[in-house]
Order: sequence, then C-alpha cells, then structure tokens
Amino acid sequence: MLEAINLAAVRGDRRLFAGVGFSLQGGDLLYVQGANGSGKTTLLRMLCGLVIPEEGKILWSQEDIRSEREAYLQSLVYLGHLCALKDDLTGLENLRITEALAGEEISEPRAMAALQGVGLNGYEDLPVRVLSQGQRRRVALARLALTQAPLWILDEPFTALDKASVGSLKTRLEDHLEDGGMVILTTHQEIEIKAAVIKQVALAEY
Amino acid sequence: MLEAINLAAVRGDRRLFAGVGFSLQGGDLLYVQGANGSGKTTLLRMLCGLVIPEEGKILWSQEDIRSEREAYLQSLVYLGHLCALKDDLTGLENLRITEALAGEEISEPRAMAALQGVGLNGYEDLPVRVLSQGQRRRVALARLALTQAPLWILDEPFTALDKASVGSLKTRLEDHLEDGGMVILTTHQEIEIKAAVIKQVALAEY
Amino acid sequence: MAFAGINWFKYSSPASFYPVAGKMIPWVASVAVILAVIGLYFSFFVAPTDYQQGEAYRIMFIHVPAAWMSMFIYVVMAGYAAMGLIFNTRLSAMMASSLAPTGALFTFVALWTGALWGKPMWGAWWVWDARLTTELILLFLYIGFMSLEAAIDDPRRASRSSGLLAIVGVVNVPIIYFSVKWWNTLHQGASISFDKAPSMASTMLTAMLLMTFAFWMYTIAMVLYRVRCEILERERHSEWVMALVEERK
Amino acid sequence: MLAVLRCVMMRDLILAVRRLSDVLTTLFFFVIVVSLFPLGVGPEIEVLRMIAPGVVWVAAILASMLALGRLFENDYRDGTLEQLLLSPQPLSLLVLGKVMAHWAVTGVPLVLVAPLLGMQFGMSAQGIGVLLISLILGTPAISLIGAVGAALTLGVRGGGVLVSLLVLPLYIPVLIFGAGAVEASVSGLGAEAHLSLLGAILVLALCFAPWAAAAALRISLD
Amino acid sequence: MLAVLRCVMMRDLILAVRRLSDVLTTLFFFVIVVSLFPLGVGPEIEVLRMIAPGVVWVAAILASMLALGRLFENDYRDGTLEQLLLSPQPLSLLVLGKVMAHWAVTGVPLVLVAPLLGMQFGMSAQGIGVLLISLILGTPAISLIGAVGAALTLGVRGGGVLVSLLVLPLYIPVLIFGAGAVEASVSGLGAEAHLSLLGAILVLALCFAPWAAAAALRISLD
Ligand code: HEM
Ligand SMILES: Nc1ncnc2c1ncn2[C@@H]1O[C@H](COP(=O)(O)OP(=O)(O)OP(=O)(O)O)[C@@H](O)[C@H]1O
Ligand SMILES: Nc1ncnc2c1ncn2[C@@H]1O[C@H](COP(=O)(O)OP(=O)(O)OP(=O)(O)O)[C@@H](O)[C@H]1O
Ligand SMILES: [Mg+2]
Ligand SMILES: [Mg+2]
Repeated sequence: MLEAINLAAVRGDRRLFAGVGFSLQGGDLLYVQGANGSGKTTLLRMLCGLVIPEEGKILWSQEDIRSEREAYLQSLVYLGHLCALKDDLTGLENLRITEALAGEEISEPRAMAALQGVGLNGYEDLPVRVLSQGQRRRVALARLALTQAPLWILDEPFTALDKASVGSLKTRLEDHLEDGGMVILTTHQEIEIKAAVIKQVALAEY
Repeated sequence: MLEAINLAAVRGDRRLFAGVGFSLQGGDLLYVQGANGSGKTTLLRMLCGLVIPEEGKILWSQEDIRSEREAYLQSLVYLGHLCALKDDLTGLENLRITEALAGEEISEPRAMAALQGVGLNGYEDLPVRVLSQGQRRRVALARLALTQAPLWILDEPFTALDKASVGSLKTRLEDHLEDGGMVILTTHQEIEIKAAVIKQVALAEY
Repeated sequence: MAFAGINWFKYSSPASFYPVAGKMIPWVASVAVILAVIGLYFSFFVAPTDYQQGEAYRIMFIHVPAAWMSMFIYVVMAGYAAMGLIFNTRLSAMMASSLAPTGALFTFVALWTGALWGKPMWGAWWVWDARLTTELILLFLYIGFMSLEAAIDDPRRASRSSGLLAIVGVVNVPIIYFSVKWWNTLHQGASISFDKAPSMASTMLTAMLLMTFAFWMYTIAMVLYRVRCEILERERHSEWVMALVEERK
Repeated sequence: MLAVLRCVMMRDLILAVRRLSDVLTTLFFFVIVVSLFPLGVGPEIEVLRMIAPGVVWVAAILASMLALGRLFENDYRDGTLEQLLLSPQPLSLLVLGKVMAHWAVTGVPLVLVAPLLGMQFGMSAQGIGVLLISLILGTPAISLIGAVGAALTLGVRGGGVLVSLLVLPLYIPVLIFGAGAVEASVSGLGAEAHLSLLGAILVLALCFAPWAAAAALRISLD
Repeated sequence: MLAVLRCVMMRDLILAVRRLSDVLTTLFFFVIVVSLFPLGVGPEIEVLRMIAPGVVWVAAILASMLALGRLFENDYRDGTLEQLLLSPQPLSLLVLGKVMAHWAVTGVPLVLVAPLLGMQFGMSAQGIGVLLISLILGTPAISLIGAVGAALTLGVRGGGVLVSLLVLPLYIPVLIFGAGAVEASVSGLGAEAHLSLLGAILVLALCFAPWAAAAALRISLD
C-alpha cells in the first residue's frame, strides 16, 4: 500500500539521510530507528507529505501521495512530538474538533467514550492547560480509538505515558495491526509490539 | 538534608495527594512514582518551592526552604517537562545564560565541552529551534555537567533521549550519587540506577 | 483541627465562622436600617440649610460617608488580602472578595453624588482634579480586583493574585485622602479632623456620623451574607458542607 | 466541504471567546485611535467631518494588522497547524475558514463600531452608510491579504516587520478606494465607482488569497 | 548581584535583537498614531502645538501597553520563567533586569523619536526638552507598573484586556503629570512641579513594582 523509494532529506547544510526505501502492506509494523537528530521526525513528516523529499518519492496504492493528496490524508493519522491541542479548549472539544477537521464528525457520547477509554474519566471538561503531561498526550491519543484511517504514523507515542497507558496503547496498536492496519513508529523505549510483519528502517548518523 | 513532612496538594477541586513525607541524605536516590496526573510534577515543583504546599513543610538542613530560599536554590537543579530553552538562541547561548542565572558564569570553552559531552558536537551554534526533540532535551541536560548543586530534581529526564543518551545520563546520575549528591526522579521508563540508598514515594490516585 | 487548648484561629476556620455569621446577619441588618432612617431624618429635616449652598449641600450626607466608606473598605480589604497571603488563611481571602462589591458600590455612589453636587457648585460634572481622579482610579481598582478574581479558574491562585493587586492598589488610598492637602484643587478640604474642632454645625456632624454608621452596618451585613455564600461555594466538597446540605434536604 | 469550513470557523470563534481579550484589544485600539482625533483636533465639526473617512480607515487597517500576528502563530506553536495541513480537506478552504473567523472577531466589531465613531465626527447618515459598506467590503479584503503575509513569515525570525513590509503596500489600494468612497459620497459625488473597485479587490482576494496563503503555509511548515 | 542584573538584561536584549520585529512594531505604532494627527488636523501650527503633549503621551502609553504582553508571556510558555524563579538571586532583581531590557527596547526608541514628532507639531525647543525629560521619567514608570499587571495576568483567560483594565488606571497619574509638565512649560509656567512628581512616581515604582511583580510571578506559577 505505502511505498517509499529512495528518499533523501536535507536540513540546513546537512544531509540527514538518503536512499531510504521500504514498502508496507496491511498488517505491517515499521520501526523507524536512529539516534536523536538522525532524521526520524523528518522522515515521518515526509511520509505525511509535510516535508517535500529532496530525492525519491512516496506512493500510496501506486499513486504519488502529492497527486492524490486528499485520498491519502483520509487514510492517515499522524501524531507528532507536539500534542496539537488547544490549551484553552477542553479535552472533549479538542478531540471533537480535531476529528471533525480530519473529516469525521464525532458525537459527544462517542468522544466521551474515547476519552474514558484512555483513562480520562472526570477530566473531559477541564481545559487542557491544567492537565498533566501524560494526560495531554492521552487526549491526543484518544483519536486512535475514533479514526477509520488504516495508516498510523506515530512519533514517539509512548512519551510521558505511565505503564498502564503504555500497555493499553500497545494493545490498541496490536489490534489495529491485526485488523489489517499499518503502523509506522519511532520510539526510544523498548516496547515489544506483536505484528505479522515487523520492518525496520535505521537512520544512521550521516 | 532534605526533609518533607506531611505534604498535601490541591488543584482546582481535587486533592492530589496528602501526607507525603520522606527524608533524603547525600547519596540517596528518590523515585517519585504514580500514574499520569497523580501529582508527580506538582510534588517536584513543590520541592523546588514553586508550589506552596496546602499542608506540611519542606526542610533543607533543618531550615524551612521558604525562609532560606536563596541558600536552598543555590543547591538545587530542576529540570521540568519543558526544556526551558529559548528557541531563538543557540545551544551555547542557552546553556551559558541558564547557568549564569543560576549563579555560575561559565566560560565558552567549558560550555562547549558540556554540549559535546551530551553529544552535540557541531550543533552548538544552531538556534535551538531547528534541533530535534532529543537534541533540545540534551541541551537542557548539559547543565548537569556544569552545576555544583548537590540536589537534582528531574522530571522525566529520559524522555525523547535515544539509548546512548539514556545510558550516559544514567552514568551521570550514578556518578553524582556516588559523589554524595541527591537525586529526585520521576520516570515511566524502567531504568535501573545504582545508588547506595533508593527510596520511593508512590502517589496513588486519591 | 485537633489541636488541644485554645485555638486562636478557631473562628478563622470557615466551618465555625459560617454559623456565627448566619446568626449575626439579621441583627446587623436591622441596626443598619434603623441608623439609616434616623440619619436620613437628621440629614433632610433637622440639619440647617447652608447659608452658602442652600439645600443642594444635603447631598453631602450621602457623598461624604460613601467616600469615606469607599476608602475604608479598600483598606480593610487589602488588610484581609495581606493576611490571606501571609498566613494562608482561607477565610481572609473570602472576606476580601466579599468586601469588594460593596466597596465598589460606595465608590460609585461617591463619584455619582459628587458629580451631581459638582454641577451646581463648580458648574461641571467632572474635572480632572486630583481627588476626583484618584477616586476614579479607586473604582477601577475595585473592578480590576473583581475581574481578576473572576478570570482565574483555580480559587487559590485567584484569591492570591487579586489579593496582591489589592495590596498594590493601597498606595492610592492615602493619595485620595491627602490629595486636597497636597494639591491645590477644586475639591473641598477635610472638614473633620482630629486635631481641630469640627468646622460644621453639630447636627450636621451627627447626621453624617449616623449615615456613616448606617453604611458601616450595611457593609457588615452584606459582607457576612456574601462570605457565607463564598464559603459554601469554595468548600462544597468538604464534609461539613455536604453534611449541611444533607440536613437541609 | 461546507461542514469543514463551519468547523474551522467555529473552532476559531470558540477560541476567540475563550480569549476575549484579544478581540477586545483590537476593538479598544481602534476606538482609542479614532477617538483621539476629536480630542486633539478640537470640536470644530467641519474639520472633523473632513478628516473622518481617512482617520477611520487608517485606524481600521492598523487595528487589523495588529491582530494578524495571531492568525497562524498560535496554531503553529502548539502543533495544531500541522494537523490542519494533514486534514483531507482542501487547505485553502481551511485557510478561508480561519480568515473568516479572524474577520468575524476583528473586522466585524470594527464595522459595528464605525457608525458610532462616524457620528462622533459629525458625519451625515449617508456618509455613515457608505463608510459601513466600504468597511464591509474592505475589512475582509484586509484580512485575506494579511493572511498571505502572516503565512509567509510564520516562524521566521523578525516575522512581524516582514509582514508589515509585505502586506502594507497591498493595503494601500484598499485604503485609497475605501476612504475615497466615503469622501466621494460626502462631497456629493457618487461612491459607486470606488465601492465597485473595492468589491473587485475583495473578489480577487477571495479567489487568490486563500490559495496563496495555503501554499505559503505548506512552505513554512516544510 | 549586578552581574545577574546584567545577565538578564543582556539575555532579553539579545532576544529582542533576534526578533527585531517586535521592537519595530511598537515604534512603528507610536509613530503612526502620532503622525496621524497632523494629517487629520491640518497644518494649523497653533492647534497642533496645543495638542502635541497629550497626543505624544497617549500614543506612548498605548504603544508601551501593546508591548507588555510579551514581557513574561514567552518565558512562561517555554519554561524559562520557571527557571528564572529558581535562580538563587532575588527575583525582584531579575524582574528589574527584564523590565529594564523591556524599557530599553520599547521605551528608549519612543524617547528618541519623540523630538522629531515634537518638531512635526511645531513645538518649541524648550517644550521638546521638557517632553523628552518627561518621557525619560515616565516611560520606565510605565514599564514598571505594567510589569505588575503582566505578571498578575500571566496565563489567565482574557489576559490582554485584563492587563489594560488593571494597568490603565495606574497609568493615569503618569499621563496627567507627563502631559501636564509639557503643557505647563509650553504655556510659560514652570514644569518642575510636574516633573518632580513624575520623578516621585518613578522612584516609588522602582522601589515597589519589581517586588510586587516578583510576588505576582510566584503566584502565577504556583
Ligand atoms: C465626582 C466628584 C467628586 C468626588 C470623586 C469626590 C470624592 C470625595 C472623597 C473621596 C471624599 C472623602 C475624602 C476625605 O474624607 O477627606 C470626599 C469628601 C468630601 N467631598 Fe467630595 N467628591 C466629589 C465632588 C464633590 C463636590 C462637588 C463637593 C462640594 C462642593 C464635594 C464636597 C466634599 C466634602 C465637603 C467632603 C468632606 C470632606 C471632609 O469632611 O473630610 N465633593 N469627596
Ligand atoms: N537549519 C538546519 N541546519 C542544520 N541542521 C538542521 C537544521 N534544521 C534541522 N537540522 C537538523 O536536522 C535534524 C532533524 O532531525 P529530526 O527532528 O528529524 O530528528 P529525530 O530523529 O526525530 O530526533 P529525535 O529522536 O531527537 O526526535 C536534527 O539533527 C537537526 O539538528
Ligand atoms: N484546575 C484544576 N482542576 C482540576 N484538576 C486539576 C486542575 N489543575 C490541575 N489539575 C490536575 O492536577 C494534576 C496535576 O498533575 P501533575 O502534572 O502533577 O501530574 P504528573 O503526576 O506529573 O503526571 P504526568 O505523569 O502525566 O506528568 C492532573 O491530574 C490535573 O488534571
Ligand atoms: Mg523526533
Ligand atoms: Mg508530570
């Protein structure tokens, strides 16, 4: 489904990586590995179409993602280093608005259920500003329970989560993979996720 | 040296914890444990004197930290969830200014060496804005190589670090503990740090 | 609190203050009404007509006590705020925030009656005279205090921040009071002072003092009422409030 | 399609309400800048009437420009802009929604307050009417043009000055036709010509600005 | 002690230079607001001269108020303010350093530009001199008082308007004595009385404002 061919990235004067390629089918898990600053975030943002590759191209069902942008984005969820939450809105509002912008109108009870699914019962109506670091992350992660998109691109999703949440996120990822979804992941923690096919891309210090 | 007696914290309508107490001597490591939102960050900020306890008090060498504020702050380093870096300044400038404000003027070569110590050779003169998440964290952590303070209070210091950096931070903490320093730590990752005395404070869901 | 012996802070605990305040309100309120009735009678029927200003001067019996109260309440409020900041007592902060609306009301009344009075006396509703300006600033300080408190979600931070503002604003009060002395302005100088004999008729003085006491009692009654609401609001999760609610049901 | 436009608008409107300050600051500013003039000029109604259109228009442009910084900046910092770019909807539509919300919270209050200010300057009812129409046509154009500048300079050091430099020249035609329309109507000439030019600018801006701003955002987030 | 003061100032000055835009925006604003008046009023030098002190002073206060939002907000967001609070130096000293830097980048340019604007209004050399002195005494007081308001409203919903609400009343005396001094000198009365009052306000503010702002910061970060 997703195919990356000979990707290269340049930042400032530095060439971060080159010749990166892989292909991903339903049920596949891809680990992007590398030290800090090796370009993992850059690669993931490239796969989302946010960064334009210096070389190479990215195909989704055989089509270049830049020509079939809207269809591609429909099947994609990206969670980056930042939580992408509005401090002044409550968790509930944040979740519903994010989903609406991603093209899915979520009813309030469903959004509530998703927040409770990440263990935020009782915090749904607090402005995100007052939540703890891990709670903020969990609001962002609640999207994963609502989305229909097959391709999840997650940049260090386990950051700031406590053990219970790490466990439940892990299960969610495994369920998604079992259902034929795809996951692209970076993480510096050792967390073992079961999947039919596990692939790796290692970004070396260039 | 550091003694906390019967601390309690209230946020909004919620009582986060109560009756928290411990005492710490040179060489001791204290783990603060608890799920997301259980009040770890609040406790650490309280120990720094940023949050005023609802009940209880905190003593440093038998003196209340609020009456002996300046002496206490002199012997303290706190690193929080935020990196406390100015995006527009370079790593070098950030480090030198932070240290100067903490009361120590650092010469440029020393600061350089500290940055290189956390593996940022070649990135010293880039504005922090363009650094990767882990590199930013490392700029913040470079302080630990420069400070004389015996008490380190670290809120999830391992976040965003790659394995090599986690290892070297771990060694740094162990060295500090061996030299008679104190470390207070929260982390959701399983990282074993050797210390003469390891204490734990567990914050339960109240 | 489980301390043995005398507990000086007993009545600074909201739980014990709440019922005491409840018992006091009707008494204080009745005294306020009685004093106001007598005071108004003195002001409008007993006090002699002024030989310079005619009948218009009678507005003084509202204006001056209101102006006094506006300043006095501010100082008391700042005092409570300071106590709340220093001793971290919950009740002081609640007292400060209950005083603010009444203080603002009296400030407004002083400004309004002053303006009404200014038209016949100076020929203008308003001049940028030192006392008038500083009194206006006082009104803004009250409003700022209330808005700041309302804007902050966390009640602890709300009362601390607004308390600090109240303390900062206290510099304004002596300026209001002494402005007529320091600057040569349109506004009347002090007619009552402690070091020399009152310069006005004793019935006038009686009327003014009666009105002042009436305002005072009104303030106390209002503040007790408001502080009770405040206590319930802020302590709604505490056991004694829950017990109280159960009892009422 | 329209649902997503509504959603972006609602989002930004809710945020504006939560931070009412920003909205009021703009309005406050507009009113103060305009009100300073009668204070300064003194109460000669003839002079006031003469300068009114120019003053109101300049103040309106300044006030909108002040608010421009907030259009994308906050979303950029907290990562929500990135997510907006990943929405499967056309980005220019989303930008349009944001600009419309921005106009609703900065432009509309100006438009609503302008008649009062006009009266303060002794303008005739007709003059006020034309002022209103010119502002209704002109302020959205200002927001649209400003969006392009704001998007271009996102996260660039020294962004603010650059925006002003880029955007101010583009504002000049709006200012000329806007103030011109009112002046023409006050002095008895018809305002139609000016107003239709203003309308043309608005239509042009509506067609191109969201698209250009969207492209600029993509570049800024690369 | 002084080293740390210098350090905070240097830091904020470097940051201001890196984001020159913000500095220029304030100045730009001041100049535009002031310059609008002669355009509006027309070239009658008598009228201009009369309104000049008030106009310049109001514009200066508005411009400084605009810049207040940035005094602590950015440091608050990126966590550096927290670290500042953990410095073993007296916090009021650090606040003073920040305020001085803020004044250097917002107040000083206004002071430098003011004579030019004064000339534009046909003020006499003596009047301009007094204007300059009054601004030199007044603008730091404005920055100091503003710091307290900014610290109190840090991270509060609707912060912007609240700052104006809290701070404007306290600005009134500065405005009255500042504009008063220039007017007195222009009309031949001595400006000394006004200037010394302005000086007194500055001294008061210097003594109390850093301390109050420091206390407010501690509360806001609790
Ligand atoms: C809006 C306009 C006015 C304001 C804001 C105002 C404010 C005040 C204030 C704050 C006080 C109490 C100060 C003190 O205790 O010394 C006061 C007292 C007084 N005011 Fe006014 N005033 C205004 C107008 C007037 C006018 C027009 C008059 C009469 C000509 C007047 C006559 C007095 C008198 C006689 C006192 C009592 C002074 C004393 O006995 O100490 N006021 N006013
Ligand atoms: N203008 C620039 N000049 C030089 N290097 C730059 C510039 N902009 C970005 N970089 C470098 O590009 C890299 C970006 O890395 P990226 O954020 O993708 O890393 P990452 O693998 O996600 O790291 P982390 O594990 O820390 O999140 C960093 O090494 C950064 O220093
Ligand atoms: N105004 C408020 N009303 C209710 N709850 C609040 C309010 N402000 C903060 N809280 C709660 O206080 C807690 C603060 O927790 P804190 O940040 O100390 O957690 P933590 O243990 O550090 O969590 P994490 O592991 O996620 O970093 C959170 O649960 C937050 O939801
Ligand atoms: Mg990364
Ligand atoms: Mg935390």
